[in-house]
Amino acid sequence: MTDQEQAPDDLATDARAVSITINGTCSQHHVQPRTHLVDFLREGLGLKGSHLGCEHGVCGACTVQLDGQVVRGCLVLAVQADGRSVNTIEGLSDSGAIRELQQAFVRHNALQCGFCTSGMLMAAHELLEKNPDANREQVREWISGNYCRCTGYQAIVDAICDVLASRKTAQREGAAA
Amino acid sequence: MKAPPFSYARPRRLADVLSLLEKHGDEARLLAGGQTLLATLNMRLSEPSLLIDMQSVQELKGLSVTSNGLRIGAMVTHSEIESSGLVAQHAPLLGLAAPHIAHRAIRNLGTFGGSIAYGDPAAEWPACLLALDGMVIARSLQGERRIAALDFFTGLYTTELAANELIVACEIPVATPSQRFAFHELARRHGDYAVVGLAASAQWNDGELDQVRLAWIGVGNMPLRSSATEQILQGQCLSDALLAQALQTLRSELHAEADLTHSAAAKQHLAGVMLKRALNTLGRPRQLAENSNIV
Amino acid sequence: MNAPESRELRLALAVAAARAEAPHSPPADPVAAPLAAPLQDARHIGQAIPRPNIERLTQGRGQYVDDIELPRMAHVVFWRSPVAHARIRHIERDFARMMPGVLAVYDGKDLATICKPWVATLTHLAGIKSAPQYPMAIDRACWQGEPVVAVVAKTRAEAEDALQYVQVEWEALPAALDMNTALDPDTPVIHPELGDNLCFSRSLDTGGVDEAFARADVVAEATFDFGRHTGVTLEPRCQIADYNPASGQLTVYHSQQAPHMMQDLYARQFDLPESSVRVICKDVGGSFGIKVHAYPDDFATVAMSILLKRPVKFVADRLESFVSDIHAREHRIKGRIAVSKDGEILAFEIDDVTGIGPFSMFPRTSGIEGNQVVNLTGGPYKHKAYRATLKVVFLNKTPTCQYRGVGHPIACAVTEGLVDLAAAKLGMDPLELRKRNVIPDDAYPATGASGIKLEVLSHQACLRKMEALMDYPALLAEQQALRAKGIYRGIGFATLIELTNPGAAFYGVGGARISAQDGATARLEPGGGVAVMVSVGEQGQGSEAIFAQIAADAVGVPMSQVRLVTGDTETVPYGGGTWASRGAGIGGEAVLQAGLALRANILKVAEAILKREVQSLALLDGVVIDVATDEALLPLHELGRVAYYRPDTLPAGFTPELMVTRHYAQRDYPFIFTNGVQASYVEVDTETGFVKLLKHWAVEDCGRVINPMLVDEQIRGAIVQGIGGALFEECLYDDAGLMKNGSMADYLVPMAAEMPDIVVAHIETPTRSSMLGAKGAGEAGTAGAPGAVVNAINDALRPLRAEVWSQPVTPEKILRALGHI
Amino acid sequence: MELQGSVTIPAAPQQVWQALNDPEILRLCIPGCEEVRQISPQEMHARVLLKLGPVRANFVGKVLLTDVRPLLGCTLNFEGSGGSAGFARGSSVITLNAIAEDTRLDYTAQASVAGKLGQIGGRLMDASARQMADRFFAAFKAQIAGAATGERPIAVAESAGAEATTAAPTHFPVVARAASAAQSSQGESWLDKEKPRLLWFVAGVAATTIGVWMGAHWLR
Repeated sequence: MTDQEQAPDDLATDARAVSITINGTCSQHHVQPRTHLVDFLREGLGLKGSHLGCEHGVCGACTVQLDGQVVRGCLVLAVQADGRSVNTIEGLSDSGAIRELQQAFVRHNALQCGFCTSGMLMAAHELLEKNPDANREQVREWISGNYCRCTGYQAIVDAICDVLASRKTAQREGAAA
Repeated sequence: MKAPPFSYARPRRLADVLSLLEKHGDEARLLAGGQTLLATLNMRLSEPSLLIDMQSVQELKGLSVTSNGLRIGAMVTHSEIESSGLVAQHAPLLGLAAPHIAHRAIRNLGTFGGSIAYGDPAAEWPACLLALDGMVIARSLQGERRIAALDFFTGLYTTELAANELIVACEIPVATPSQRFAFHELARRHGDYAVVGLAASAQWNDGELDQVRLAWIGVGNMPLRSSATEQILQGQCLSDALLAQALQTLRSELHAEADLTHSAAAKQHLAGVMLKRALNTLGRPRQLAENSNIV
Repeated sequence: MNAPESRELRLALAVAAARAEAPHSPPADPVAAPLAAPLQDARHIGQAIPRPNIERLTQGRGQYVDDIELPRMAHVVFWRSPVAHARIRHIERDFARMMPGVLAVYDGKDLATICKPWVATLTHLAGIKSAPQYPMAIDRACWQGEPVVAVVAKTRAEAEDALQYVQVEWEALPAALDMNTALDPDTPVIHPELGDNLCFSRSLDTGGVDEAFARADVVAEATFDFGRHTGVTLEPRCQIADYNPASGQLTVYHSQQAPHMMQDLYARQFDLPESSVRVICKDVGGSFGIKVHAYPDDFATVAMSILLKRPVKFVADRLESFVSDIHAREHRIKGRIAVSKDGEILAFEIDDVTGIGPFSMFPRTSGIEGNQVVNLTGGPYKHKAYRATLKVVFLNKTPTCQYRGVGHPIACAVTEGLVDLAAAKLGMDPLELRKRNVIPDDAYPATGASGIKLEVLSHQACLRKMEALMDYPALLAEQQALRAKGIYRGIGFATLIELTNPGAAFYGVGGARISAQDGATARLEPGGGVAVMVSVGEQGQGSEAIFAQIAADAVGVPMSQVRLVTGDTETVPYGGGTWASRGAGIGGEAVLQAGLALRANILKVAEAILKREVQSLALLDGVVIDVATDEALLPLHELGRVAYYRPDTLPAGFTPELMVTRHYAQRDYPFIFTNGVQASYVEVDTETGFVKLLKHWAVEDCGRVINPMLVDEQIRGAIVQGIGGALFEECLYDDAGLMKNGSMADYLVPMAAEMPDIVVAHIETPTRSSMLGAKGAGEAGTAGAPGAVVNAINDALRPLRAEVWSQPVTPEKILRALGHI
Repeated sequence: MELQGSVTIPAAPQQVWQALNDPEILRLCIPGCEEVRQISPQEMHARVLLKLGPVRANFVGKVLLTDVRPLLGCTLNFEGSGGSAGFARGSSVITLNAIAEDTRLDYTAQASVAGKLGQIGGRLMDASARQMADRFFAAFKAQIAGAATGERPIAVAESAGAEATTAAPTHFPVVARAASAAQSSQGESWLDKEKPRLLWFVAGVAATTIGVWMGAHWLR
């Protein structure tokens, strides 16, 4: 991490060095303190998979992982991520971490315009990890911080429940074997 | 919607945070979880010169049990509280309330201390702190002071906290076996701010209610208790007559403010419903009360 | 229309018809009727096939407008009127111009030098009027949110920094804000030159209405209120205008539903040759009608690109979306129904007032929604007497225009609310009353009381299916049992009709240059693949997927061999685009015809190569086969190789034509109506006024179902938007005409937790106006859901003698109806 | 936003009336008020730093008095602007009644809030306006009590901030807002028809109402 401990005496607002691990690769960047994480990802790094739907923390389209947990990318500054790790939809796609979910989303037609999908997948991914026993109602509650204006949410819920169920089956079979 | 320019510092030591706060005064803003502040900045409703990020200050983190009770560091996130075994054991009311706070991505960053410091009348934690008779521990370069929750909230987004002061932690007396809790909240959509909510705790002594604390969410312009109603219930066993009396008292002591879609009258009415439901949890034998804390 | 030409297609369509009454919900269900064995892998139409092109969207690798960066691209932000009506006295731009990164600061007069004003009227809406509108306000701003000043800078943040230093001196003017008093003499007239605030009015009277009400045994009436909505596309409105002064070429990357319409408008307003304007729509992050209009800031952005000679990007931020995206649906309707004691509906009568913005919206006008309410009210039923009056009035609020459903949710909720009120008065089961009064399935073609032409509908079949699907008797029994325990549940129905597949009757006849026809080009690639260029684009509903299904069947190739190209005026045939539930029905038919023509041409080439009679050949799964033996004769990649690289081997005088274009316009009817019925099951907490949605059902007849999985979730999405209006969504204004809830936090759109599971089933009555037989499906969900939900709430409240006919139905309104407050 | 209330002030109507007409007393009583400035006999401005939760915004308020009935009451028309944050306007009717030794002051106020704050502040508009009024009157009572014991507030410093509207761009944040706040309502607007008289508590109510915060459950 780059040293952000002291505010410069002149309260400089210009870009400063940060060191962030993005999708597994740590590198140095220069970023203005005021730039939020998703603007940095989109404009600074060309990672356009995280979307901006409201920029006031409500819609969930900008959801990314910070230190392994989902956060609203528009409510985190890039400088806050200095010394920490960020995963985006591009990273989780390439690593295969969310492949099952992605396939289930396609299979169930759980996306239409796709603008919410990155955030929705990030949220669903954390659900699989934190509450593998989630029932349908809990799935609905969990994703209720992510707006989808196209689907009736049902296909999304179906897709997530499908992955939850297949993981449980796999687990049972693994245990049995 | 891009934030105005500002500077940024991330001290490691609490003393440095306080020095910066002292030095820059109103031009500086403390950044805890940032889930309120950053939205405000994006909308340019605030243009500070400096953000002081407290994420690296260890003294502000962590949950622990001390002789004063459950200590919740100011930077403890909503998610940490939600999943904490200590909280479940010693302050179960917080566990009931946590799922009502916004959504997971917000809970992962939003902090207990931040929520208390704003004192939003529709937020869950300030009311819980009131219902649990908690204590706010505030620090400035001049030293530390302890402020009872009851004295802490003074108005709409105003608290006892001085400009050069920050919240270090909150302390909550640990739950006793005879203590009961109820949390009821009405929101139009899951995770939305409350239309009306009630965080309540009481001692149950073979049917008699003791130390009843009723803390209201989304009713007035700050988190507040209804002490006259609490008094009515003190030492009583729940009955229809008592409930009627409590509701009447509540009506006269609680003055609701309208919001966008609910009139003051509607909120007043809904507060009565919440009270009724909470008392069903607090005042009835356990097995009858069990499933009643879900609205 | 002609009968299907090919053996394969005939089979496919026959199979689809055989499945007609089978529900395909949940979508994972196997198709009920078996397919003919040898063709099983080849048939796509009617199958629940995942969209082939969406994996990239699950990986964050789509391309929305805001993802595009062009060299020297600048960013524009707008200073918008903070009040409902203001005289602009002075604009001080100098300070803003001095800010870092700023390229220009423009006002309305600057842009008016190169962009002509417009007046949005249609000649078939008799008497509709509006005032000239400019890209940005000149001298006077007429609604909170109207653009007044534009700041262009190198980055968005710099533009916003500079915006703080734009100083506008303005004086608030009295405003017209209440639709109920907009025509009163003491209400200010927004455009004095128009004489009054009346944009459009209409009255319709079949005659016999007074007599019908006089002889009715039961008359029920109510006043229905509908809140103002907006669409809240998750991706905000956005565009990049890129004017190249050297070539005179304007390229606009636009999140839009009708690229050719925008091409025409840009050409005309800026006096550019049509051929110099290219509109490109890549991924569109939701549209719902919000992105089918030509907004002032669209023209402003183009104007600034022309003036600055560089690309300019505009992306609305969410706060400005709420006051600058079109609004819709602000209506108050007094309605009544006349019914005989044996349950015959004799007449409907409505009086509708609706408040629009200060201008009729360009180019579709703000008169259509009210017009549709008049056309559609009472639509499912066979009564003959109907009277309606409509007043569309100007207000100093955000302009309104066509948003998903366009009048249908209003007409349906009024009609179905009145039917339920009548049923209650009669003591008749509401489903039974509907069964007795819908136009019978054997009575088509028919003409509705309002004069609408109905080709073929299936109300009776839909009602029958609904009754079974929801197990109505069991639900009634449960409802009764729970009432005894103080639990108030309600069941609500809404039968509906929806106009889809419009012909030129919608806009063209009124003089709007909005294409009613669409085109498709199908091209065989040398490698055996098929490229299909279609004028109907993709907004997420799955157009490209169903076009690929249709093309695969029409040509006779695997779907994996079909590639779709849409959303670029330079490369696709001319056409209308995506609106009015026309994509599948009109675009799909064009694709079908183009595919069949390409198949015929392919077989001609095969005939030449194989030296066999064309009648003995068929194309199946990408291979030319012998019809008699099914023997594989020639794979398409080989045919392509010969046709493109070795034409020397083909007979003299024969030229392969492996790219064909076909167009389709629906000309048999003004619209092809669809129908359906929805049912809602709710529980009302009578202490709190909160409503829990327990379940929702939809039986829908959109003709040929091309992909049940896609159509089912599209219907669910539409239902959820309809529920939004019924329970949550409303643009709230204060007395000064300022929006009070213009943020995502306070404008409540439906979220997953509150939405019910929705069961969708179909009746398939293909339209005979096309070979494909598909009708529209995108809006019916929104049309029926509010009526069903509100009826269910009122059914729950009926034992308590309370009723609520004002949408959104909030806890406050229910508590008042119950007398708690 | 609509607000009404009643407050009993331990002083005679004449004293209350005078205090209400004393800009310096008003400056001291309006929460967050930093400056009161007489621009011309026709125009009085006040600058208020609004601090509410996370919001910090500079507001400039302007108040004009109409329907003046000395010692009895008046109508106030007010506007306040916080630049890009928001803008508010409204009116208020004040009535004074002698009750034994005291004065009962009844007020009603109506205001609408434009701009971002209005768009997002709806949830707590009423609550914040009420709080603002309460604080004003608490301070006002204290001032009157102080005046009774002879502690006069200091006179307004005319010079402070007078250069603001023509300041160089480097000073902008405050300046631009002050200037744009002065914006509307010269010429034939309703304000002109009446003679402006004083700045008044409603400037405070306005500025805050304006400033009122904010739908923010998202804001945790």
